[in-house]
Amino acid sequence: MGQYLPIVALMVLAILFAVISLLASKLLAPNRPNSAKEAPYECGIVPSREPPERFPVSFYVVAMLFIMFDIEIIFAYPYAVDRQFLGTYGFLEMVSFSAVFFVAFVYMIARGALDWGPIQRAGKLETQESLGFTTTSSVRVVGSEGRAA
Amino acid sequence: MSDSADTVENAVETQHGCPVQDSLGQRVLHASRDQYVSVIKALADEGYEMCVDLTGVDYLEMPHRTVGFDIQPERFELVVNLLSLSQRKRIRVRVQVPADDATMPTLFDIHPGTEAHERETFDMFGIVFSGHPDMTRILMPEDWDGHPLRKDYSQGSIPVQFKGANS
Amino acid sequence: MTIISAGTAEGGQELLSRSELTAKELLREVGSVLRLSESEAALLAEVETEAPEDQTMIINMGPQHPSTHGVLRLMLELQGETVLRCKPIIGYLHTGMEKTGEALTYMQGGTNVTRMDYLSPLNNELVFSMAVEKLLGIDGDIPERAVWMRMLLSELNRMSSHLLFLATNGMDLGAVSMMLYGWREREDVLRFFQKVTGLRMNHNFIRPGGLAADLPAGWRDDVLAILEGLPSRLEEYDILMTGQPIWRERLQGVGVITAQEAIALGATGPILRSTGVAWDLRRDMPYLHYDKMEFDVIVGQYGDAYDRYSIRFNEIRESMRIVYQILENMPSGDFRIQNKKVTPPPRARIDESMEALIHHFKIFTEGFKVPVGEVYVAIESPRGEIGCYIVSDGSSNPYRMHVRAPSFVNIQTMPHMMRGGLVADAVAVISSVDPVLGEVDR
Amino acid sequence: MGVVQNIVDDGLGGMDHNFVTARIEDLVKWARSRSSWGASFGLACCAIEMMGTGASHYDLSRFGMEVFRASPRQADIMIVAGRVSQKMAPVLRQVYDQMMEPKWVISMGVCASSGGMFNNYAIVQGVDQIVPVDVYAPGCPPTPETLIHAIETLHQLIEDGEIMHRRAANNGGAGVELSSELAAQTSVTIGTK
Repeated sequence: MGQYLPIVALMVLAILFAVISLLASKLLAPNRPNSAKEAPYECGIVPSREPPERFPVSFYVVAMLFIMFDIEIIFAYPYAVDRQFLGTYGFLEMVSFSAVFFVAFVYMIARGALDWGPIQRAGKLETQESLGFTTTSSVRVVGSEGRAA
Repeated sequence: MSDSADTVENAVETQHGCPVQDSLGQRVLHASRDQYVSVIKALADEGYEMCVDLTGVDYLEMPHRTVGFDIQPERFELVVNLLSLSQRKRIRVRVQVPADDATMPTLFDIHPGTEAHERETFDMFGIVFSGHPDMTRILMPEDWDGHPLRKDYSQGSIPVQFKGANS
Repeated sequence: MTIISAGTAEGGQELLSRSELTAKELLREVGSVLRLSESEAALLAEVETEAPEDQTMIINMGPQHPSTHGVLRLMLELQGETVLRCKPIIGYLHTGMEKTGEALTYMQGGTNVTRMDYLSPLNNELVFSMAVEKLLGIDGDIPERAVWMRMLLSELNRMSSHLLFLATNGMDLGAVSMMLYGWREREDVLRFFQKVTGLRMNHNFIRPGGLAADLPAGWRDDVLAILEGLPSRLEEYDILMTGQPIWRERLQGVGVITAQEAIALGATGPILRSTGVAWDLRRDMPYLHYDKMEFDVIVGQYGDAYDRYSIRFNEIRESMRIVYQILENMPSGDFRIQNKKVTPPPRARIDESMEALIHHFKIFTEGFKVPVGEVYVAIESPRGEIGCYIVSDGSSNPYRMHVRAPSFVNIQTMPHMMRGGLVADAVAVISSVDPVLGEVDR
Repeated sequence: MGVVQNIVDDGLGGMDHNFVTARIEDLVKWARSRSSWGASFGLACCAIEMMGTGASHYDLSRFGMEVFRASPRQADIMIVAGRVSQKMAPVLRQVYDQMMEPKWVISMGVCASSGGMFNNYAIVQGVDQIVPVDVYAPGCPPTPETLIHAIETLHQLIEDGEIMHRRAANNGGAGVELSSELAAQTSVTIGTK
């Protein structure tokens, strides 16, 4: 029984901390609710139109990808704790487990789940015929670091 | 003496049909309201590619001013600044706008950059630009009444407490 | 008990839904520059097939936003993360400066004008003073030392403004440490300004007729101290930012504008130079003694945010070159014109001559009279061409004082640059345009 | 301020045993004053000086204002830095209302405090017509030292609790009554025209 004491102590401390912080803010902070506080923050503008419910589907796909890999990591923890005991069999098991996820990831990328970025228009502009120079100062062209030629 | 005055008179240089004035070394054109857009178009083709500035002036408190070239001075005046990048020259076009119907054609199709200047001139002086894509106020709140830069609009300053100061 | 209306809606000034717009306005908000008529039809077709009304979201990048460089309000129509339409709404800092300018005398006008572009106050005062001097007809005989001092101060002001651009550009794109470095350099320049003019900002030091005071003793080694310390630090920033692939990836290809579109929209300064047009008023229509200066005009090739960043970065080096040349041939002599109708007499003479006392009194109470006329003078401020149009009716107050603000026009290029980019690119575009809302709203 | 004062006076020697007890009100006030985050309400030239105060040379994080939170939900002090125009007034009030309690306002610069040199139709003559102001920082723009002095004054006001009694009296409002139906009627009626 004794070996579980630290876990129990940690549990109690966690609960205690959560309760105290909730109670403290309710007791100490002066609360004056008003309509503006409940309204969504729109950079200072009183929201006149209600926020749209429909969101493009690409957000949903990214959320799904995140959850998928999150679960995978959680399963890796118990393996990591006991690596010696599980030996090569365990290692091969884990590799196949993550390979299954990787296949799904490659499929997602192939279907273009992640490429909804901006339309990159980075062509070089046709050079403007330079106007005649009247004074001693010349023209220096900059901004070509790291660009395709 | 009189004929030399005439020679000076008809020797007045005109560009695109409107008299040219030399104001402190700067070239100023006096266009009338109906030749306004055609003059700006002609100047744009002639090399004045960029319209740098468009603003209004309210001459309510200078009623007996003379514009010269027998142009009838009106209350409002529109000043358009053009700049030629290739020839490194500037020119200013001044147009008289009568107070009763203060409407002017828009320059948006020739110089899209003037769209915001015209909205500001409408906001500050009340000169309406016909054909403008979005003729609304730009600086004052939407429900503001009056056009602040008109001379008959009070500066709206709160009188200063101590006596003797002219607020 | 004052009642204020809770409504912040601006009605017609806001971004309306597509159905309520005229075709021309829709094209303008979508960012097409109407002058290129042949591409108009193609663009019109592309606009129609875009997302139907209910899939897009109109959000506020409102007046109180960390990355809008002040109180600029952008209404964006987004489809997911991509910006379809954008409309800048300004006026949240409208201070009625042009109306106040008509109530102040020419002597006091500097205090009003210097608060317009609060990143380069000395350039505002310079353009206002040059306009008044041209009206007075004394712009030819300003003493040499005053002209050279004006150039020194406006170049140092350009350096401090571009240093702040580096700081905020870095912070907007995530390199928060650049904010601390950029400010470290800027503090050195501001301390020099405080020593010369007495204030860190809003100096009112360049006045019609010359300057308010002479340079303090030991100013030369202060300037040298600034100039010596800067190159090594600029190398640091080069490594921190230009050399970094993430930085280049965030800026290259973002906010592209071509030369025709920049000229059609009237954009000047780094935005125009980033498209390859080598147009710098200091070189093409020189004022003060810039025609004697040896400096390069920095030009870009791609017209995108990365070009504008490297243009401003290298313009600091050019300004340093100019300041070195100014240090070499700064003459001695008067720091303002001794024309008793325009500038107050030197302090010593007031004690001994009654006439000087009268002139001093008249200038400071009633201000000096300017002959009837109208004039437009333009100089190169860090953000582009800043122009001052003054109409005078012979009294000691300007009849109409209008300032052509570069940021006011540069903001109109934003809808065009943001089209098709992500919201994060919109932040990069705002910081590459580097608007100062004080001069936009005047 | 009780035990904490002994430590301040004679260092760790002042503590008789190895833990500190104090009234909860003192601890709360001490915590609030020592780590208050500013809401970046930068408007005009004062905003540049405010950024200068926050940057490396004047380093505002020495006083607990580590970072300028952009959203009012995470900010305690709203520094109104710059001139408030008529169009900006309702926005300022909205951001102030959306800030979490307890909240304080520093009116930075003369334009915010009294309209400054712009005594005209466009500028609200003093931000205290819109939000309750606790500390006024003079100057145009106030140098970073002045702003730090203003912030320290506010910290002192918070620490000795004087501010909370006054706040409780007029329930935190500036005697400004927010009416939503007025939006349709005439323009903003601040100050006399």
